[in-house]
Amino acid sequence: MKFQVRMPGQSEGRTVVVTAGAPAFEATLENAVLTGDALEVRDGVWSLVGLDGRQIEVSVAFQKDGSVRASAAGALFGFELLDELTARALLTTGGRAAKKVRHLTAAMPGRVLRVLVAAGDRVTQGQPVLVLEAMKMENEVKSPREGVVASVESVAGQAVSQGDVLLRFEAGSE
Amino acid sequence: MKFQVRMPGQSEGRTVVVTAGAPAFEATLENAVLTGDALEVRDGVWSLVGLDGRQIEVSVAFQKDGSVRASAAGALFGFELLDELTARALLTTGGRAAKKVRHLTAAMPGRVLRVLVAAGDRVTQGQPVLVLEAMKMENEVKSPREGVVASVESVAGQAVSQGDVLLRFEAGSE
Amino acid sequence: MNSPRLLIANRGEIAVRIIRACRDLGISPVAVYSEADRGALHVRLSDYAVAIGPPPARESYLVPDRILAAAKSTGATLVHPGFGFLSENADFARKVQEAGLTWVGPAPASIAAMGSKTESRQRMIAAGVPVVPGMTTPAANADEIAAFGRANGFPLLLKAAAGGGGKGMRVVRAESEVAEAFARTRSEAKSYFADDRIYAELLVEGSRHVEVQILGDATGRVIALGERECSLQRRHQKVLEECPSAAVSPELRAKMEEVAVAAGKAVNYVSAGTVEFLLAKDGRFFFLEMNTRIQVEHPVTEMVYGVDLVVEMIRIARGEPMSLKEKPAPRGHAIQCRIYAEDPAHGFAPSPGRIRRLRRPQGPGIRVDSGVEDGDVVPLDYDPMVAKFIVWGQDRAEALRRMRRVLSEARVEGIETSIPFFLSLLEDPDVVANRVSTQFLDDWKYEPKRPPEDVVAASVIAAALGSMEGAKKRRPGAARTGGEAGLSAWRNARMSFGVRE
Amino acid sequence: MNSPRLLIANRGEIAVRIIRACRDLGISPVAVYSEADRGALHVRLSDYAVAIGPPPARESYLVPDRILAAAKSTGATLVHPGFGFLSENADFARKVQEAGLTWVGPAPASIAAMGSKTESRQRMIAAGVPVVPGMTTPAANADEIAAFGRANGFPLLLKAAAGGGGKGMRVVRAESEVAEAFARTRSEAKSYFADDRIYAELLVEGSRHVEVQILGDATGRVIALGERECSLQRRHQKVLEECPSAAVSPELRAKMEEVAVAAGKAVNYVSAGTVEFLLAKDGRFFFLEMNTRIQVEHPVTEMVYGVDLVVEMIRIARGEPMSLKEKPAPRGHAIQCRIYAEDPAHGFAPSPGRIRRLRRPQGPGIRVDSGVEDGDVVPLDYDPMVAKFIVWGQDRAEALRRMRRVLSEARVEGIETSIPFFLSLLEDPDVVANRVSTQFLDDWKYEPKRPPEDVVAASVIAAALGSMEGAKKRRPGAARTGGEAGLSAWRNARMSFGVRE
Repeated sequence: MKFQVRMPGQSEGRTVVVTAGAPAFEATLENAVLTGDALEVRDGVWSLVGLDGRQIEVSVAFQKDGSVRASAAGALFGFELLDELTARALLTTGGRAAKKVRHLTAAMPGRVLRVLVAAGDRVTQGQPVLVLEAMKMENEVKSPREGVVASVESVAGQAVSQGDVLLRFEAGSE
Repeated sequence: MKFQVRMPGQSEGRTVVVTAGAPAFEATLENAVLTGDALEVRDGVWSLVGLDGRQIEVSVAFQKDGSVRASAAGALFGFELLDELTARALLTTGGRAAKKVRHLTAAMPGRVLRVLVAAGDRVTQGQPVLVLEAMKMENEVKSPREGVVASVESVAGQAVSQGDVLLRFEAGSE
Repeated sequence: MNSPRLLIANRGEIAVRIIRACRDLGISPVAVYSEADRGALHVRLSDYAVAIGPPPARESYLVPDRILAAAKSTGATLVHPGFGFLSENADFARKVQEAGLTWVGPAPASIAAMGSKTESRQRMIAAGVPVVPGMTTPAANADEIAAFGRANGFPLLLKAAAGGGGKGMRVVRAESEVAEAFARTRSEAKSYFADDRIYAELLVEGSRHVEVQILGDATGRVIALGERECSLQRRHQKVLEECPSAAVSPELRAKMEEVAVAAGKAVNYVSAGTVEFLLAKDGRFFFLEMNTRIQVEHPVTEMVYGVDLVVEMIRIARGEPMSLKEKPAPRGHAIQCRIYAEDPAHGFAPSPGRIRRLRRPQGPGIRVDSGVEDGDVVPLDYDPMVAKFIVWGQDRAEALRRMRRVLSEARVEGIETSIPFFLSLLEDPDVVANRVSTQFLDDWKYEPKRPPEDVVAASVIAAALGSMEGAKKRRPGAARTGGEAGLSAWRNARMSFGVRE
Repeated sequence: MNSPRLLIANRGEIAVRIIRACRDLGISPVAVYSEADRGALHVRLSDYAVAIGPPPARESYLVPDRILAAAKSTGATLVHPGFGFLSENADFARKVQEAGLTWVGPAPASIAAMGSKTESRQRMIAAGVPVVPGMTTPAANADEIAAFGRANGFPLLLKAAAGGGGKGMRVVRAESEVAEAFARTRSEAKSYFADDRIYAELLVEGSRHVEVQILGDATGRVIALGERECSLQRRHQKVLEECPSAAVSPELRAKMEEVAVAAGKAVNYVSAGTVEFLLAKDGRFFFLEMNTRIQVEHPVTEMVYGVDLVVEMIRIARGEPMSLKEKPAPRGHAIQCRIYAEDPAHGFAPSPGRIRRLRRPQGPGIRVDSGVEDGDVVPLDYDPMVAKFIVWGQDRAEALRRMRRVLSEARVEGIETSIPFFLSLLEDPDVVANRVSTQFLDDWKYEPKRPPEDVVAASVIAAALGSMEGAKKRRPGAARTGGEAGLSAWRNARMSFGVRE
């Protein structure tokens, strides 16, 4: 099976071809053929022993956004893994083109402590627009762009989850 | 919902009627009505808080044989819990009548080290018939009854699981 | 269940810590919990548990009457406040005593004397203890702070009068920042301590935070149990503590202990307490404040001095003398890292949620105090500390090596934690050499470490294998936009990870 | 990965313990594993791992050539044998050295001298150390043992000449039992130590097992680190150990330490080792044997003396002097319980299998060394020890209280363990008062404790609620046959568990 893998901060993916699955795996990463013994100890936790005896225990968790979070001794990192069909489909539809920011979402779960702007206000990039409280810290939420606030989607006291829309910008207002 | 519960070493079960489920449970145990707050923290692990504030964390695991294994602070015990239909069915078919022992099963997993009897041998109750090795200890397996060995179902060196038949007795040989 | 019952007016790690002290003493622990904590470990380990309100602390853990009602309904006769919340609230302590219960802490009068930073400063000045220049009464408005700054110079440090634990402190570098900082600090003080009084003091830059543990009992005896080095702070919150401080000589230790005992005696101190000092570069030290409660970093003292401070507090509260016949001698060196549910790679953003997998480090010289276990939820309503990793070594070097091992051995999945931050921090030569001050982390930038190439290769293979096996439920989904550089990380994989070509 | 590599010729808890020592020293650990251990924790925590054969130890962990090949293929330069398996095999130690590797243990000649119980007895007799009457050469047949018994009286103790750790020992109370005991003991000796030589000695009943930890380095220095009380044994297997022994006075300790150091020096001992004594009721003590390796119960010494014995062994093997400039002073009291995968309610039958849930105790003064974590499998092929619970207290009473707490806090589900056995054992007044001997547990009968009535009520309700919620996958199945008495356990439930009528 063929995959595309991309590390954060790298634009081009590399091809991974798995020619034999667990336990006696064989995979090609670019020019190198990696082989060894793989065991899924429990859900998502793998022990891999390479031909040279190198043992690595790694836990891989597939995230909601399709990325993979890997956790090994003293290392914690993310990457994207796509099977080839998905990767090609994305390339064709131009799924990677940057979009204009139409709304501001919560980067973390928390409680809205104060809303500092109202619909119709013009804001500059970096201007504080809300104060979010989480785990006893007040965190200023700053506007990601210049523009006019179309609507405020949160009120003081409200609990928000990560990714919730906090406010929207008017189209073309930057 | 109505259940029959029986503790080990007790012949008669008692009736448990659950009139309200989690979280605000209400259950009748004989004459007593127990109420409180129940939360399944994770699979099989419950925290119960009674009306008087008594908190008990207990883990209940349903075993293959239908019994329940309960584990709480400093307490580890088993009991049987049957819904009423099953309990009645058992009563009708006489499912509880003691059967004659027709074979000897392994009480624990292990490796057969030595077989001390052969088919046709007459054995007495308590006579060692096999030596089973598990976790580096030799364990003598004794005959549960007097009788004639019909067949030996295990050989030296063989790994056995708990419940595996080790040897059979001739019918009516006691 | 005829043993005495002790109500713990707290949650999380310190509640679990107090439960263990109760068990060691044959006392039956009683938990209180907000709606967010119904399934929390401190509830599950207790013999009794009482719901005390909605998630926000000001509607649950900070409501004295609910705590007292919980004690009454469960027949608890002792109340331990832990740290934070109501632990330094003299009114609450008084109410507990008036309800006929035993308060596990110092007398309300001692709390009141030390609890107000301004009053405690006045007391210490009267007792001849050196203090940092600061306001002697809370600031009524921003102008008073500005005036103090003009008179004493900037930078200033704004603090909650009822505060502690580094919560709600703010640096003000110029007069122009005063107005906003005043409003913000006051708001946080109110929300965390239910008391919005704040004051300012001069910030002595380049100094260390060194504190002395004291213990007093009803016989009037007060002893000091050495010092703790707590200079590594982020946003005025201690993150790593040591016992002893490598910056304190035996002579300096004796002087600091003497002053700390004098400070305790000045307020008739009975229980465990901490006298905090600012240690200047020139070796002078100033009284900062006294915390009239158990401290987050108490385990490092426990490991070095071989004493259980929470057990001692309970004994002393019941009128017994402390169990230490003579002042114990220190042995070795201990270090604590506070593990927070936060994402160091993204500005230390809070990271509450369910812990999917937790591997706690184990082995010789290791202690882990935590309020969560595998599968538990870290709520967003409270302090983000989920665990404390504490190590002991024959000397500081061994303790540092062990802490690195412990941080590498641990696994926390499902939430982000400060573990990667500590792994980087403990590689810093200044940290290793103890060349630090309370400002050290202000200038220190966390850079996520690049994972070793063979670990990356193993992870990609594991993910690919996992994706093949559980194609339906775990197949990777859509892509996000990428960056610029190539995947050079793969290049050397062939050398280190069993490769055929 | 340019740090030196140390191969651990062992598995389970001690392999994990050695991995931690390696990490603390910056050494890269190399694991070996049988087919039964591919997914074991000691493999997953290592940097390298090599398969060495099928599950039976004699085809994997006991095959010197496979271990040596694993060291060669991974570039390991040090070999630590742990305990059991090849740890006291002088030939193996010699082969390791001949392969140019560093053996983390005493010189092969020291192992050989002490490894044969008969030769070590001869050496000790020559050195003037008192020994228990026993055979000075292995028994060629059962008749020799019978003859020794006729000459010295019964009961006798049959032991493997190459043995240790209580494995393969058997009491013979009369001449009629000799033949069967000889065959059985020889068979076990062969299967566990790959050496079927056995011998007999007189069994001094009512005595204690007290042992002294020694540590020697290449400079010729040998020190003693106090004693351990190991009298609580089941089937000649230690189950609970303490440091210090409450039966040993400071004067006796000094004498035993002196003899232990002399014993070590007599064989030029370099590394950690243990001199075992039989302590008679009248205070006389006899040399039993010397174990030329790290011992299962070493953590109690580590906690009381503040030393890492495994780290010291590795340092010393590399030619460094021990890190202890002076002999450390003891502090407090430590107790260890060995947690076995066995079912105390059913004659301590082995209970291998998958651990469904594991709650490890935590907190002050607690150390847990284990070779498994949540979800791991305990294979049936090896020693059933899955964990060691070790506690420290200011005194023995505090340590006992903590151990009770630790045993109550722990949860192990999926397999049975000896935890309930220890909870009962620690309530025995003779155990609490330390009125024990090595025969104590022979006469002691474990009775499963009746669970408290409110816990029973809570469990039944939880099971009923669980069965209702997950009716399909977890509905209770068919019944088994029952017993006689009524459900009186319910009667008082109304008093203790929030009841309305």
